[in-house]
Amino acid sequence: MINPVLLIAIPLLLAFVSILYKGYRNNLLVFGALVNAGLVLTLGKGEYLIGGFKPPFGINLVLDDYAFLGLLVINGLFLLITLMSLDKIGENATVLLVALAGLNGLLLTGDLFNLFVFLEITAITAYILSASSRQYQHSFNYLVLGTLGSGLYLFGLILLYAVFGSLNMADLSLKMATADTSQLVIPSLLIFIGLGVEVKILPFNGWVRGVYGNSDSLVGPLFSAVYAGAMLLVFGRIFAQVIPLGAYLKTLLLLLGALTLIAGELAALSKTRIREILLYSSIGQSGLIVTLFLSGLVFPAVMQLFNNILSKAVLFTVAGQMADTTGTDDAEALQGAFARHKLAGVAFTIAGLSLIGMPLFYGFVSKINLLFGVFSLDNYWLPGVILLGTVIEGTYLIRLLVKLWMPGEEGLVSHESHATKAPLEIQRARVMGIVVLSAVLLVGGLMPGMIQNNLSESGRLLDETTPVYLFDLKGGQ
Amino acid sequence: MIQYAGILLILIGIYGLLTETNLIKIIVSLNVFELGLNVFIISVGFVREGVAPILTSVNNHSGLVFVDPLPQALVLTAIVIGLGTTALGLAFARRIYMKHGTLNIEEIGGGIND
Amino acid sequence: MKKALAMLLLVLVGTLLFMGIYAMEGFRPYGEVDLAQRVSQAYIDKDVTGENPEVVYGISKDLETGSANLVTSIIVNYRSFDTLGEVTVLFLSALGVSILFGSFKGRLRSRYQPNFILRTGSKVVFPLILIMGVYIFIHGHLSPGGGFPGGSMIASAILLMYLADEAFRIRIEGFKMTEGIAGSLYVLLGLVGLTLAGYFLSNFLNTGTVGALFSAGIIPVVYVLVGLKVGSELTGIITDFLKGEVE
Amino acid sequence: MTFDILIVLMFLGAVTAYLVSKADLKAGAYATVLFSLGALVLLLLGRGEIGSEFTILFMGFEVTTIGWYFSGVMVLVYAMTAFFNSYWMDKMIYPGSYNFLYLFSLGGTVGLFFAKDLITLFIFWEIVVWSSTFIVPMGKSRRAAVVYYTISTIGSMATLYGIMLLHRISGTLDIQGAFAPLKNDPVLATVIFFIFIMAGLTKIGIFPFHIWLPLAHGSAPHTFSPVLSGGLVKMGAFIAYMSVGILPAYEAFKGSLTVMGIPIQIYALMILGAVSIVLGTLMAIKQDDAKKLIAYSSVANGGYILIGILLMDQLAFAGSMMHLFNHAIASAAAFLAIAVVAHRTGTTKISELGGMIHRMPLTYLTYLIAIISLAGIPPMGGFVSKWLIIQGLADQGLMFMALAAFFGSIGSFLYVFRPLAAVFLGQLAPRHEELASAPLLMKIPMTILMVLILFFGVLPGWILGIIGQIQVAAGIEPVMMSGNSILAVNGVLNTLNVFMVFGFGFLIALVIFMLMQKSRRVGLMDTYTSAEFIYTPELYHYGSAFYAPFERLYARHPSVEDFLMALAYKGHEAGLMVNALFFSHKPGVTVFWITVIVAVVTLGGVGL
Repeated sequence: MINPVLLIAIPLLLAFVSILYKGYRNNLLVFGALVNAGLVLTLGKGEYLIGGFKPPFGINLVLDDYAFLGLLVINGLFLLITLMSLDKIGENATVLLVALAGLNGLLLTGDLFNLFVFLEITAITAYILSASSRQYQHSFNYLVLGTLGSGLYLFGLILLYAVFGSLNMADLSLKMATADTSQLVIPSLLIFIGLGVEVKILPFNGWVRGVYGNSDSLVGPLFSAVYAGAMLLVFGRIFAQVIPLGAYLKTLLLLLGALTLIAGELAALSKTRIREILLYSSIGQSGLIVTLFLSGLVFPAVMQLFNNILSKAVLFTVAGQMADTTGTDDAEALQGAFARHKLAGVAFTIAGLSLIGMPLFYGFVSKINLLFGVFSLDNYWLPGVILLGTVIEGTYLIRLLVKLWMPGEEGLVSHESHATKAPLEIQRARVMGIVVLSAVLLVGGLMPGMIQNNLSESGRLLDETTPVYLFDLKGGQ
Repeated sequence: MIQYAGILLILIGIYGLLTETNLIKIIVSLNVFELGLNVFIISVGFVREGVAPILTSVNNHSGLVFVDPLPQALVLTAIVIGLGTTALGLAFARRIYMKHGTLNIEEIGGGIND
Repeated sequence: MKKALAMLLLVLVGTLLFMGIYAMEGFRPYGEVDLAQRVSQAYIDKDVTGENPEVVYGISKDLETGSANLVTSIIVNYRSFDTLGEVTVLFLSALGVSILFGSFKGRLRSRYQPNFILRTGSKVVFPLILIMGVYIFIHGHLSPGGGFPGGSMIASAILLMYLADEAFRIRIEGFKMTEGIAGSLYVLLGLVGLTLAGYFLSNFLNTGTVGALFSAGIIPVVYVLVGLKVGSELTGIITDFLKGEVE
Repeated sequence: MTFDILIVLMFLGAVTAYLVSKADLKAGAYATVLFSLGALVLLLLGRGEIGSEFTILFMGFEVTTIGWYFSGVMVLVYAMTAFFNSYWMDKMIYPGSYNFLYLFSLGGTVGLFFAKDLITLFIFWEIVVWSSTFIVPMGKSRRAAVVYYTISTIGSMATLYGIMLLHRISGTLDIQGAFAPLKNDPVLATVIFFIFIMAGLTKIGIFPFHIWLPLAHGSAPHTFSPVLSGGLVKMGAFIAYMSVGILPAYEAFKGSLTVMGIPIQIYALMILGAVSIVLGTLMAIKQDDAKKLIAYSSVANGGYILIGILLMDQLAFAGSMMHLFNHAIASAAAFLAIAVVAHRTGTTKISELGGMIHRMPLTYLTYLIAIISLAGIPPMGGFVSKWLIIQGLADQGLMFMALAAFFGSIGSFLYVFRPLAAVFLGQLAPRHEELASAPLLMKIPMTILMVLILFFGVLPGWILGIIGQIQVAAGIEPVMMSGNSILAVNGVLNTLNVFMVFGFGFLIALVIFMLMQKSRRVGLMDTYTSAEFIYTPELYHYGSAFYAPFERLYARHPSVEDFLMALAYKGHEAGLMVNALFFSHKPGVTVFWITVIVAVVTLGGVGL
């Protein structure tokens, strides 16, 4: 039994060590990511105490199936993205190590205030990483909104503490389950906004355009896949498993999620720059996943989340690489870019099709799953909204794919001679990385049974629609 | 009453965020917001007639009425985190000033490539 | 116009928030809080299991935490993980600032020359502030204060020197070294706890008698590390901010 | 056993063809021929296994007569078109991928028709959609692919909603079982009927979803247009059949309002079908591009097929099923003939061509026969099926539908004649003097299709026999045959006699043609002028503005295309508005929205 606290402690230790040995920063980073990815596979499920004090009093780490799945994917993706874009890391190796610790902390912690601390750690690493584009006004915007958001989260948290006298998630969820939900409206709303800034819910996501839109091939996939994934998992933890929502708030927040989905997809439809298209698509997907979590459909939401972040990792890597090497990511200027980069193009296409939810790819499995879920709640407007979102998403992604594959003017047969002359380079490491990711999407789509079986243990736990997650309040010492 | 002051400070901070266009003033507004929050957090732990949560030779046993020590611990963390983000925010502001020659956010381009 | 609108909006939000918060039935009025309903009572009793008798200053021994300062016991024992995170946040922001200004050389020049009193006085006050800072973080488990205030004081001493002397420069490498080593030791301390007691950051040393200087197990150790780390990080931030604009 | 091999083989074949193409492009193209012919052989061999069930991975399949019939049509079109692939290998941007996607979409269509459960159906449906979406832009238009995809996906997402709703209601995804609870619930049945059939309507290209057909068919690679028009459109007919046949719509709508004895729900869709016939015909007449013209004729023919299927009776349904086959091979043959012209001349513009009969007589003949069949003129297959549909409509007393059907038939004379006269007949342009005839490999499929069109026009017995089985399986009275006569309520059609009469007429015409004086060939540029030099001889080409006087009658027609484009533009504007409202580099904007949300939510929350 490996204690999951090592997932936080080891990268943190390496981060502190790395400022002593500056020359070995990148090696330490790769080592840390490798060790973490390896450790995840050996973890034993259960509850782990920090300092040895039993839960409502001390801080605990909760490693249930939900956290385990999250850790597996987040650490795996982190390792892959780091290896793919080692040349882009520069001075940020230490920041990335801390980010790894923070992300794992987010997924593991069982304490609301501890979550706030990890939220801030992760957010600050994000501010620093976003500054690598040298567009400081966007990083500043992100910093102000992120800080305001976590401040509101803290406000909501302290109201919960004032009422229920505890900060522990399990303890709180037990106490809140029997409480009158009307008095939870303000704290839940504040916590929702606080997390909403990070998970990109409209209208709290004004920072996303500037930050994602300027991301390079390291920061782009890292934000859109790893950070977004972890933040959404945290959102799911809080809103599907800890805080019970009253009917009033739930309806409003569901509407906000649905609005995010449609508005994000529409905004993506109106854009021509690849990173902008993808960032609005990320917003739309966040809206979808948030909606699922709020409906209590944890397992479908997690599946869709994995589909989204795996695909986005591929898409943003390629888009970032395009912007890095050619100085533009306008689809028009890059038409036919895949004619000379076929393998990368195939990976990009698979990721795009999976994101739309086309069969043979993992996205289809998750889409079918979430539709089954939503229908099982006897909710008939939401699937309509989701499918409308799929139509819009498919339209702009297919338009993008067609543009990038088939150069040519309207009325003329597509020919390679029309392809962009931009000096696009995609390093071999990145190609290998995105091929691996798209292979995962393909295998997941062809053999959903395999994934389903592996996840079935979690499926049993997560499929229950009760919004409370329970574990024993074990004694410490 | 100090609790009301906390909420009032939070609102004043948000007002500053809404109306200010100067980067430094935005950070100051953010700090006012955080300050209000911290005051509110402390006020939540106040117990009438309570003593400071430190055992000394005078207040020498745990049976006394103490104010809630937990919010104080939380506030310490919140203050340090606020300090960290403030420092980083000021650093961004200085870089923006060096690049654009102004601290007024209206005068800084908002386009993705500028 | 914009300001008036913002004002109106905030008056609305403020009214609603006031009404909403004070309408929550579980939200007790100011000062009328019952700690027994909260987890805090256990911290005051220094006992999360609810078995031990009353704690008495200078007499009770070998409790689960030996700090006379209850807030410190929470910060470094019960919620020590938060503190590790907090230190990390500070570390990160120092790192971020140094990444942003790292390539800068030289020092910013102030428009005013430091006056005589400042120049002379600072030399006298500097060691005193340093000693005060160290005192505060060593006595963090007994009296108000701890690693963070102590560290800030050390950094303020350095800031004073910067203000007093235009030519003053510190060797940032030394501070970075302190920062890294202190941070690593903090994590290692946690890992030692994990190995010895089975829990990360557990208080594996003897907690001693409440109120004694050598008591409270790892608390003074952690606070010394935190004090050094915070001091060197804040110094680093000050130094980076004062760097000139020449790339 | 045959059918699971068939489906798996197509997907393996796709990979094989891709790999072979890497080594040698032509060989890859030949692989598509081999595999699609293999599929045809396997289908014919496996006819005895109708009724068997099998599973692949997690998907369940069941071989039904109608599935077998549909996939037969599809595979035939694919196999015939595959012969052309090798000539386009050097013109495609990604020839290997083309071969891959070609067989991949074939595998998708075959699997679709044998699906036992709704999810399998949907999986294969979407496979076909995305694989064909990537073939279309290899041709002349990128926009066409996007429009094609969008319209298809609007349909398939609606159908997916229907599938999920069915599962919610009946608790099963099995095609037979899922529809069962609808029989006694007319309201629910109405909802499902309209939602589920959407994929069918979009795929057939029924008004107002027809706009993708001319775009995609007209600009797809010449070797894929036959498949799109002849093959993939027929998938929609399958969905339409499921919505009326398996639902079963007539039983579920027993109590609802009827128009002319038809439940209003079904009648509404029939009106759309009729509109498609009229619209497709009128638009086809206007087209200057031969491919677009045939595409619009596909819209019209899709209307016939839809109306016939919706009627679910003895005659029109049989006619519709047969028309499906006739239209598939005829439109494939027509597109192939145009592909030959395009291969040799590089254009499909009617006004740039002319006199092709002198250079490629077999192609001309193929086109002639195909287009006669499309127009429903005896003695071709298209006549038999249209006759059956009109008989059925008349039998039910559906005057408006019958009127539309007649209008379509007469209008089709007009549009059929335009390319016939302007592309193949008339004067040969000087630059086309040296053209060679169609290559041998192209002649093979054209000849086969030509023979088939003629054969089933004269002896439709075999096909009507299969259709009779389909009708029995669907629980309706099968179409009756007696010798070579098809028995209908209002009359009897003896196709052999019709052929004899037409053959006799043809012979007389031939004799006259032989005996009379030969016409003198006039060069295209021998134009009379009053001693003026003509700078723009192409304007004097009689193919330009062929039907101008007639077109003027409806030149200012309202267009649903404009409406849809305006809708798309509104979506674009909404996206820009989202961008402007919420996304800024100024934190104040987002802070404002946060404050507003807090105000709005607490406003309602405080009182509660």
